[in-house]
Parts: sequence; structure tokens; C-alpha cells
Amino acid sequence: MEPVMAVVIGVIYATAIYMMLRRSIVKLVIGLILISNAANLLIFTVAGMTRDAPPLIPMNGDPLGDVIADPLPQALVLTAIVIAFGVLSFAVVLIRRAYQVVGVDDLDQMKDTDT
Amino acid sequence: MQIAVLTGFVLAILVPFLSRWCGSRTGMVLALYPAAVALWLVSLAPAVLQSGGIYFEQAWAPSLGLSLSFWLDGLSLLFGLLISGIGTLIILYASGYLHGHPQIARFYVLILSFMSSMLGVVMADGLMTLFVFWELTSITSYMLIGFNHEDAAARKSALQGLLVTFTGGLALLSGLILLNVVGGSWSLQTLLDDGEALREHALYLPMLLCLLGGAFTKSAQFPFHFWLPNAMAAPTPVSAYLHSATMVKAGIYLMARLQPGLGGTEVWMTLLCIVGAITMVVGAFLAIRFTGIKKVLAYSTVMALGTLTMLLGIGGEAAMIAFVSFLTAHSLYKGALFMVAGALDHETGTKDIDEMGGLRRAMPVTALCAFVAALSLGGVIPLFGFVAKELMFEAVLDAPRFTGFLIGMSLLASVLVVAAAGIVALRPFFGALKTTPKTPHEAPLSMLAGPCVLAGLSLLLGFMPWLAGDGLLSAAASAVAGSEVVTDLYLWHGINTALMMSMFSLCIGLLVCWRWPDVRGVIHRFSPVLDRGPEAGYWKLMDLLVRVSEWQTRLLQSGYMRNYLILTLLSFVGLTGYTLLARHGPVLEFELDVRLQEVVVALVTAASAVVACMMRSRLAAVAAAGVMGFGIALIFLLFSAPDLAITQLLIETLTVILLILVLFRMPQFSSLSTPMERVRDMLVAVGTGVLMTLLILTILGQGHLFTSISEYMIDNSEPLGHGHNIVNVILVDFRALDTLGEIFVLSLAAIGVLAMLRLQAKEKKAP
Amino acid sequence: MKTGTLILTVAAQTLVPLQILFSLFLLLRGHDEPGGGFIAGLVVAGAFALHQFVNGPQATRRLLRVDPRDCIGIGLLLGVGSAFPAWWQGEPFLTAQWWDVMGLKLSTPLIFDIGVYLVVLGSVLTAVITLTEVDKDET
Amino acid sequence: MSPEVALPILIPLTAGALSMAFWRSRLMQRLIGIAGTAALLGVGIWLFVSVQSQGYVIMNAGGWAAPFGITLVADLLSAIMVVLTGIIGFAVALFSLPTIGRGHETFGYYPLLHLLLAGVAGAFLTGDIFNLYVWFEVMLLASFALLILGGERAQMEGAIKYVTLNLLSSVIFLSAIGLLYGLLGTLNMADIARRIALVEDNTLIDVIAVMFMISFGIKAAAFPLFFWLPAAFPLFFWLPAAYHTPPVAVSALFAGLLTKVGVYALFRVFTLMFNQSVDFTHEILLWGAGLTMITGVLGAAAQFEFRRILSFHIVSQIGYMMMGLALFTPLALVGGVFYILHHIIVKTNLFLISGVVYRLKGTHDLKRLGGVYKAWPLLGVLFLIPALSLAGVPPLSGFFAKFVLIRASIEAGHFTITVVALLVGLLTLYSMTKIWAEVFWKKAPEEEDASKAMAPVATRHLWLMLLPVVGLAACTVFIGLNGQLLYDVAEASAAQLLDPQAYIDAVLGEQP
Repeated sequence: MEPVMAVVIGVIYATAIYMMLRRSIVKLVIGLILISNAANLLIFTVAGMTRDAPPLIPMNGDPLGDVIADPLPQALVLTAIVIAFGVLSFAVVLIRRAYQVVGVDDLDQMKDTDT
Repeated sequence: MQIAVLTGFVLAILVPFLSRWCGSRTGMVLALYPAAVALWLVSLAPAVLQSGGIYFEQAWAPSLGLSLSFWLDGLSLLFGLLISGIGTLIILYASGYLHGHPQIARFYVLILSFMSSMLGVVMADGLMTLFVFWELTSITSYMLIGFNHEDAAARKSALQGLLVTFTGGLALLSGLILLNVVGGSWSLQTLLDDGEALREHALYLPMLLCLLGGAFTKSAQFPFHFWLPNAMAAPTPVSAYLHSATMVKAGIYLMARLQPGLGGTEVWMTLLCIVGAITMVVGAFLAIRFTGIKKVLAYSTVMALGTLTMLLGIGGEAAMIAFVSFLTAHSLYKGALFMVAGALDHETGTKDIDEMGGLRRAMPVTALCAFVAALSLGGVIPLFGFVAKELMFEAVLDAPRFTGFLIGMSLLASVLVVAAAGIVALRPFFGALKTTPKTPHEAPLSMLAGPCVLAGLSLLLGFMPWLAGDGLLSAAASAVAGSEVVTDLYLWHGINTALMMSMFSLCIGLLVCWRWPDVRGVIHRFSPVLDRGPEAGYWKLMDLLVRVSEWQTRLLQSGYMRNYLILTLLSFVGLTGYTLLARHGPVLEFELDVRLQEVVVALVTAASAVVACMMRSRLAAVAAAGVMGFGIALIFLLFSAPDLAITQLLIETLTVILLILVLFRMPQFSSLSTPMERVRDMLVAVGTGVLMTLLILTILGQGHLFTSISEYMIDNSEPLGHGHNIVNVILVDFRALDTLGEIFVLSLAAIGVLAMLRLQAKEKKAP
Repeated sequence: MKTGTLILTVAAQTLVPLQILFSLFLLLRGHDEPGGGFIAGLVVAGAFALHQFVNGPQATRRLLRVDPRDCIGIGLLLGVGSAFPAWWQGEPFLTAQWWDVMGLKLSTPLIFDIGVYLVVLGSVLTAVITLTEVDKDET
Repeated sequence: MSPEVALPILIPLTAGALSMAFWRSRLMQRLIGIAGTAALLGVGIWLFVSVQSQGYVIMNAGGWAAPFGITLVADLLSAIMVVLTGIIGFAVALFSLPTIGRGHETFGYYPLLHLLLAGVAGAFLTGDIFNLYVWFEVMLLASFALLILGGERAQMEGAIKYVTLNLLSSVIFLSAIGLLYGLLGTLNMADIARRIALVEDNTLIDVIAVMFMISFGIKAAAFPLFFWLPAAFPLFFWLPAAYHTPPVAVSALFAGLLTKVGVYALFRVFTLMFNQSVDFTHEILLWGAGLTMITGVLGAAAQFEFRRILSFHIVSQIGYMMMGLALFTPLALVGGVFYILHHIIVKTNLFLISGVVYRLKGTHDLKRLGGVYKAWPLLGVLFLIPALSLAGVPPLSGFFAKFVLIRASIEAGHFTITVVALLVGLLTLYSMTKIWAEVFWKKAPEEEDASKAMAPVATRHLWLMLLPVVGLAACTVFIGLNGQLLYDVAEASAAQLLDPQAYIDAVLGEQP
């Protein structure tokens, strides 16, 4: 399954980048959502994917199976998901405020800070 | 010795307090410091002359090559005496010149710091110590040139001086580091003792060029001479001190210091002779071009600096004797002349020679000093300047190389210098009295002391040159030559070629002086050519700097985030891609083990991401992104990650809620980009996507190289972590620190959101 | 002041308490089965968000009793606080401490998880409620 | 059990949580602000002392043996960085008291300050690559929030760029961590280093190394990845009222610490982990270093705004630090470390001074400033010390840093970078004298009514603002006059950096 996922992740990266390069700040935020998901999937995929063997130790005292899913990347991804959510909720409100202040949904109008 | 040097800095810090107690007498009090240093140096003189040098060693930062080690030999002693002696007079002079100036305390601070730095330069033994003091002189001189800081021209000149000398300083720094790398020591004394090794090293040429770069810029050699006359924006005491007697001589000092170690080679001779000779003539020529008295003097200083460099280039005993004599003579008469110029400026209110005339009655003492000093400058018997000039001609006549060229150049220069001397000494004082902005009268005593003493010394040493020559100058000359030199100075050398040359230049020079306005008229016709000198290059360069930087800013800081993103991504794709494809090569071997439902979910996920890109409606785009998120949750579920699946699901829901809350207030998408831009963006996007896919495939193809540390967690989750959900145990126990950071991230986001929304709302309410 | 449709209102009335209970369940069992502080916090935050859509931010604030911002503060303190007990025992920070309090398995990881729960709840609600309130002020 | 490794993280975290809990009390927040940063400084010094005696101070968080849990590791470099974080935090907290304004205080300025420091300290101390990511995020979100406090247009625009580019960097970082874990199956940096040393074909590791380089390069604002930096210092100089601009205290904090965390991360991973193909990776770094220096300094030359000149100079100075790493000789690393240490102090101070000038004059625009030297000569001196130090004028701290680097590059035979470094030093001096001439020397242009109106308020609490400025300037002079002291520290820490095996052994225990 991993090779398929590699392609899927590539596609999500590509779409994310494309969206981030748009002039609309709304699209930018959607791009940010996509790219965070891509990174999470990457960690999950590269560590190896296992079917039907969640890293849960049976409560009844049975031993674990020989092959179970690697719990560590799952924990990492969980952390990453939540962090990404924090960043995104910040970004979402940020674009809302930016839109309020600037008045257009166009990144090209937002270049006063530079030059 | 350390104390002698460092006291100046301490004193400089104390000046603000001192000036509160002493009021206008501060200058007198402060002048005691250089006077004390001078006396102390005199007291050391016998010991130095006997032993060839006194050495003080003290560590400062040895790993950096910094020490507080000082070395006092004949050369240092000569320079030290000039610095402290003239320094005493200058401080006295300044107390008169700047009397009542509101920032006089700041002036004292700076001039004292400068004086100490200068003493540090000439006595330092450590290479880096030398450099530290060297740069300090640049900085203090910057502050001094810009002393009248509300004047834009002064600021400009100060910057010019700083940039030129600092550039040289950088060259010097590299040169000194090379010297250390080549010679393996930080001590000048040690290094110069083994000159042979230095001269024969492969890095000799770059090292020499760097060192000379520092020396040339500092001592205003052609083509870096232009900053010096501009530095005349400084108050006159500063010009008199820094730009005649001391700072510009730091470069000369450095060359003289290095002469025994690095000198005598073909490159050395060629460079110093040619550059020195050109500087000499250019300086002398430009001196008679201007009518500002300080400018004339400044250019004649350039001429003197050129002469000194040339003499160092010629090498040999005679040249060394000429060198030290010329140096001393120049310091004396030029200091005096500058102080006279300051007195004129101070009492008449103008600096233009053309506006002065007939001042000898109003300012008799000043006139006398000017006359005596100018005679020395012109090299007229019986002044010390004459002795020095004779020696210079003799050295040139004996020059081992370029003899004809050097003779011609020095003759030309001396003609022009005689003219310049005449201009400054005769024109303001003789002829008809002209009305000046201020009614002229004699300068106060404090301002007369300096020129009188210096002019007097020029006269005294002219009659009795052996006073200086037998002890001090021979020791200095020996230090420069690197071997024992016996200096036997006398006023009258008999009728010889040198004397003829002197006579010749005197006559022609006076003629030029007499017809000065006509000469200026002729020169004026060549102004367009002359204005294209090196200084024009400096301004071009500054202009270029600003333009390049503006161009770069426009190019890189366009303000368009897209450009930033594209550049960043291109560097990412380029570098990573290159490393992957060229250095490793992508590995595309894999086994496909898939099930239908998995592929369907994967395809839906990918497709919804693509759809999210293409949607024209905000809601549809958000919905598509949501579908993708749910697809990912399903993938997590299918591949044994229930916690992830639930979290992803919940987060996705909340994200969509947030987005909808916000999008509600945003406009619909409109088509903003051109098709070309779309294609470009698509290329970047696809490039990144392909790279990521290749990377993942390659890593997967490589497989796990080691067993994962998660084995341990699986084994110990239950016995040690007391939990059955291994992921949760990792989160709250094994890697609790991550989770701790993570909840802080969440709360930070919340604070940010709150502040963004509330702070502004609140400020709107409260006008 | 009520917004939202009737169905949503009715649904919210039953769903919200259920969700809150469910979240507590998820929180407590998290150490052994899927769940835990994050998931539980998200669930309960979702519950209050739903409540807020239906009843308006004022009502949600009343229901919560504490400002969600203070939830964050308390949650963070619990989270950081759970790092310190180990210090008393001379063990590295964050080392799990287990106590048997009246038959209940009480531990620093549990306190930590409760902290996580509160922070997630507080953060999400702060964002959602503030957004809605500011929207209302502006329209 | 060495609490001093964890306390630099836990103290600001606790202080942040407490200030959150005391959201309503400005007084408490201020008290916690001062006490928390002071405590951080104290613990930092404690850590430094124990690192000096023990070499490495290590704590396995949660008691889980390395490499299974998260290990906190302090070597000399991280210990010094923590001390500096404490110094800067404390200075900025002091500076904040009179300057930060009521609005910011009631909306979480202090919690943000603490958490930013916690993130920075966490990044310096962690020995775990994923944990590094987490601390990066803590630091970034705190900086995001600090950046937008105030909510002006320029701030919003700047923030969008800043957030996006940093998020991109985080995503690259995260992807690289994922790939690395897939390959090596570990997250502990010492363990990663150990395992990388066992890998035969390093080219794949190089790919990941380059990804780390790009990601940290963005965070460190290296060429060509520095675009977020000017955006992070958005300014509205035509608005006279003080609270419309992002507070200087925030700029100072950013200037001193944020980029340095990226540089630190580069130093850490490219000495400890990716040291197998130095001729490839460090060659790229060297190019990056040179270009960073040039673009930064040229960017500054085009500016006519106090803080903006300073912020572009951050870019060029980052180049020097990278140069130290890229040359990868013992001496060069000493120079790089020295440079980082010196730069944090000097840069923060310059920003604080710009704040003082702003308070006095109500603008950052060089064209509208002037006459400061005449009226406040002491402030002039206080500016000259860090400014000249930045330009590398001896005997101030910057000179030694530059000198060591230049010497290292000459010894290594990389003359091109020598010339670049020297010229950039010259241009830095040019910029600093531009500020000096325009702000301090020049006669003040005719005052407008608006700025006159705020003159009476202006000088209140000035002493409180000057306190940290004087303190930092004293540090600069002290380092300058005692160059050997810091040099020894830098040398020892460079020696540690060049001996990754010692680090690995210290963390994982002696391996058979």
C-alpha cells in the first residue's frame, strides 16, 4: 500500500503548494491545511503501514500479535495533527483580520511591509 | 608603559566630571597628561638608546593574539615623543580655539582617546594590539572629523575618511593574520627578527599587498589621498594633530616598522617608490590648486607623506636618515602651520587665502611663526626643513633604481612645495590689508604657544641638527634600517648637486608663488580632467552601492509572497532534488500489496485534494478539503491507528467549522492570476509533489535499516507505563514532554486568536 | 436569544449532555483504549461548540461557568504541575507517579491527561466563542 | 537527576501558565514577568556552571532511558545559549514594563513572552529531534501571536508571510523527521548520530540533511530563505502614537533570539548528525553563508529606517555564523559560536536603543530623526558601543568574533569567503554610521506638531528603559575587554561540537 500512498502524498503536496501560490488568502489557508495533512501522512507512511493490528494491548491479558502497527509514528502524527490545528486556527483568524484590515482577498495588495 | 597608554582612555572617561570642576581650565589640566608622557619618554630615552629597545610584556587575550605587550625602540620613541609633545601643544591650543564651545568636553574626550590610541599604535608589539589601536584611531578620527556634526559636509567627509581608512584596516587585518600564519608569532619583534623567512614565503606578495593596503590608505597615498584634504572639515586643532603630525603617519610608521622584516625586496621598492613619488607630485600639485588655507596645507601633507613613502622604498642608510629627519621636520613645521591657519581662521573668520592680506601688522607673532615654519616647509636654509630636504635629495640621487624618475619627481614636487609654502606664509600677511569677516587681532596666548614652540624648534634644529640627530634620530633610523646607522647631521653640506637642486626649486617655486593667480587660472582649465580623479571613483562606488542595493531589494523583497514562496520552494526542490537524483539516484523498486477498498479511499483522498484546488466556490473548496481530511481519517483507521482516526475526524470537523465561521465573512473567489502564472505555479507545485513522492519511494525502497526504538515502548507500555493503549502511553508518559509542548502550542494559538479579535475590537471602542 | 433550527435545538438538548459524558468516558479510559485527553477534549469542545451554535455564546458561557480562557490556564498548570511531583521523589521530571487513593488508580499521567483535556477544551472554545461574539458585535 | 537541564524549560512554562491563570491582574503578570525571567537567568547560570564542571548535563524526561524517552542534553553551547536567553528575556521584560502598553498587557503579552522563552530554551536543550520540532512550534506560535498584538495592517500583512514561510519550514522539517525515522527508527539525536555512522551509503542521509538545512535555513533567515524576516518587523512609521507599532521589546526579542534558534539547530545537527559528507553539505552551507552575508548587507544599505536597517543586518550576521559552521575547522567553529553569543547581546541592545530613540522622537524614520547626540550624548555612546561592535570595530566583542572567523577562513584557504566577510564588515560599518549620522549627528528636522504633542510623555520611565540597555552595553564592553574569557568558552564548546562521539557516549552511555 505504501507506494500508492507515496503517490497520494505527492499529489497532496502538489495541490497544497499550488493553493499556497494563489493570490487569494483563503486559498492560502486551504493550502496550509493540505500541506500539514501531507506531512502527517508522510510520517505515517514512511514508518510502515500495518493492517488490523492496532497498538493496543488486549485487556484480557492475551499477548500481542507478532506484527503490530508502530505506535511511535502514530503518537508523533497525533502531536503533529494537534499542533497543525493550533497553527491553522491561528492562521484562519489571521486571514479574517487581514481581510478586515486590507479589505480585499488578494495577497498582492499586501506588500507594504517589504521593500 | 601600559599605564602611559591606557591612562588616556581613563582620563577621557573622566573628562565630563573634570570639566565640571575645572571649567575653562580643563584644557590646561588635560595637557598635563601628554606632557607627562613626553617627559617620561625623555626619561626612558637613554635606556632605549643604549639597549636598542625596552620591552614590556603582559597577556590580554593570548588565543586571539592580543597582548598588552609594548616595545619601545628608537622608532617608537621618536613617534611617541612627536605624539605626546605635539599633543600637549594641541590640547592647549584647542582650549583657546574652542573656548566657550558647548561641546568642548566631548572634544577633549575624543582627542585624548585618539592620543592614547596613537601611542598604542606606535608602541604595540602584538600584531593584534597594533590593529586594535589602529582601528581606534580611525574611529576617533571619524568622530573628530565630524565634530561639527550638524554640518552635512563634515558628516560626509567623516564618513569618507572612515570608509577609506577602514577598508585599509580590513586589508591590514588580513595582512596581519597572514603575517601570523606565515611567521607563526603574534609578536612584531619576533617576526621581524626573522625577515628572511617572511620574504621568501609563498604568501609574501599577498601579505605585503594587504599590509601596504592598510598603510597606504591610512597615510593617504595616491590613489587614496582624497580623504585627507576632505578631513579638513574637522576643527583646526584636529587637522593640525591628526592630519599632519600623527594619524596619517600611522601608515608611515607601519611601513617603517615593517621595513627591516619585509622591506628591501623588488616588489617593496617598486611599489613604495612609484606610489610615493606619484603621491608626492600629486599632493604638491593639488596644493597650489586651491585657495582654502587648510586645503593647501593638507595637500602639502599628502606630498610629505609621499616623500616619506618614497624614501622607505629607496632603502639604504642614507634614505633612512633622510626619512627620520624629514618625518621630524615635517611634524614640526606642519603642526605649526596648521595652528597658524587655525589662528587666521579663528581671528579673521575666513579660510580663503584670497580673502586675506596684510595681516602682519594685526597678527605679528602669528606672521612670524608662519614665516619660519614656511621656510622650513620650503626647505630654506637655515631651518631643519632644509637639512631634511638636502638629505632627501641626496638619498634620491643615490637611489638604486628608478633614479632618473625619482629625481625628476622630487624636483618637481619641491618646486611646487616652495610655491605652496610661499602661498601660505606670504600671501595672508603681506600685501594690502583686506577686509575680513572678523576684525583681525592677535590670537590668544594659548593659541600662540604651539606654533611658537614648533617654529622655534624648527629653527633650533636647523642650526644644531646634531641635537636630535646624534641620539634620537640615529636610534630611529637604526630601527627602520634594521641595523646600526650612524646619523651625522649638519646644516651645511657644501656646494653639491643637492644644494643646486634646492636652489633651483626655490627660485622656480617663488616664481610660481608670485604668479599664483595666473597659475591657478591655467590649472583651472584642466579642472574637468582633474575632477575625474580617484575621488570621483569613490563617489561612483558609493552611488553604485546604493543602486545595487536598491535593485536587489526590488528583486528579492518584492513584497509578493508568491515570489518568496517560489524562491524558497525552488531552492528546496533544487537542492534536495539534486542530492537525491544526482548523488543517490531514486530507487523505484517496490512490491504492491493493495486491497480494493484501500485504493478507493486513497484515490478519493487524492482526488478531493485536486478538486479542492479547482473549485470556484469557497464552500465547495472547503468541503473538498474536508472530504480529503475524512479520507485520511479512514486511511488511519484502515491501517491500525484508531486514535489517529478519531483525532483526525474531530480536528477535521472543527477545522471546517472554523473555516465556515470565517469564510462567511470573506468574498467569493475571483480569478486573479493569469494563465501564465498558473502554469508557472503548477510547475513548481508538481515539481515539489514529484520530488516528495520520489523521496518517499526511495526511503521505502531502502527499508528500515535498524530496529525502531518503539519496540521498547511496545514491550514496556504495560509493565512500566500501566496502560494498554500504547499510543496514549507514549503521549502521556514516554514522550510527555512533546505533549506538554503541544498543549502550550494550542493555548498559544488561543491567546493569539483572542488577542487578534479582542484587542482591536477594544481599541475601536476606546478612541 | 436563540439561533438555529428546531431540529438542531432538540438535537443539541440531548446531544450535548451525552457528548460531555462520553468525553469524560473517553478521557478516563484513554490510557487503555483509544481515547485520551486530546480526543476527549475535542469531543467536549465540539459539544460546547454545538451548544453555542444553537443557544448563542452567552448561553454557552453561562453553561460553562468558567471562562474558557481560565480553562486553558488551569489545564496548563495541571500539565506543568504533573512534571514536578517526581522531583520530590528525586526522580527526573515527568517521571510517572502512581498513587492508590481509595482504590482508585491515580497518577501523574492521568493529571497530565486531564490538563490536556482542559487545554483543548479551553483553546477551541476560546477561538469559537470569541469568533462568534466578535462577529455579532460587528454586524 | 539534574534538575537544572529541565528547569530552563519548566520555569518559563510555569510562569506562562501562571500568567494565563492571572489573566486579569496586570500587576501579577508584571511581577511574574520579572520574576520568571530572572529565575530563568538564574537557572541558566546554574546550568552553565554544572556543564562547565561535568561536560554534559543530561536528564531523561520521565525517567525513560535514552534513546527511548525524550532526553534533555546540555553541552556548553546549549548552556551558554540558555544563559543568553535568560539575559535577553530579563532585559526585555524590564524594557517591557514602561513600554509595552496596557492593551498588550491585557491580551497576553506576558504569557507569550514566557512561552517564547520556553520554546527557545526547549530548542536549545532537547536531545530529541521531534521534540525539537515541538519547541520550534511553541516558539513560532508565541512569535506569531506577539507579532500580531496590536492588529495594524502592516502587522497583519507581515504576519501572513511570516506564518506561511515558517509553516513551510516546519512542514519540511516534519517531513525530514518522518523520513529519518523511517530509515533509522529512532528520534534521539545521539542515537541518530550513532546509527548514521553505521550506515554505509551516506547519500540518502545527505538528502535528508539537505532538507534539514533548508528548513533550518528558513528559520535562521539564510539566503535565499530569509524573506520572512523583514516581514516580521513590520512598521508603521507614519503613525506617531506608540501603540500602533509592534512593540520594540518584541522586535528586540525576535532579533536576538528567533533566528539564533535556527542557527543553533544548524550547528547542532550539522556537527552531531550530518558530519559524514562534509565536503558536500558544508560546501553548500558555505555558499549559503556568503550569499546570506551579501544580500543581507545590501538589503540594509537600501533602507532608510532605523529598525529595518537593523533587521536586514540580522540576515547578514547570520551569514557569519553559518560561515563558522561551514568552514568546519576547530577555529571556525570557535568563531561561529563566538559570533552567535556576541550577536544576541548586541542585536537585542540595538533594537532596544531604537526603542528608546522612538520614545524620545516618536519615529523610526531616519529622515525625520536627528539631533539625538546633541541632546542626549550618553545615549549616543550607548548606541555606538553595540553599533561599532556589530561592525567589528576593535576592541569590542564583534571584532573578536569576526577576527576569529577571518583567521579561520584564511587558514582553511577559502579566500573568497574571507574577502566577502571583510567587505560585509565594511558595509555594516557603513550602515551603522548611516544611522549614527542621521539619527544622532544630524540636526533634527523641524518638528511637526504631532511629535511635539507627545514630548512630555516621552521621557517618563526612561531610566527603566535605559537599565537593560546599559546592562547589555556593559556586557559588550566586558566581552571586548575580556575576549579571552569568552574565547575560552567558545573554544571549549567548539571542541565539544567537534567530538560527537563524546556527546553520543554521554547520552547513550558507553557503547560496546
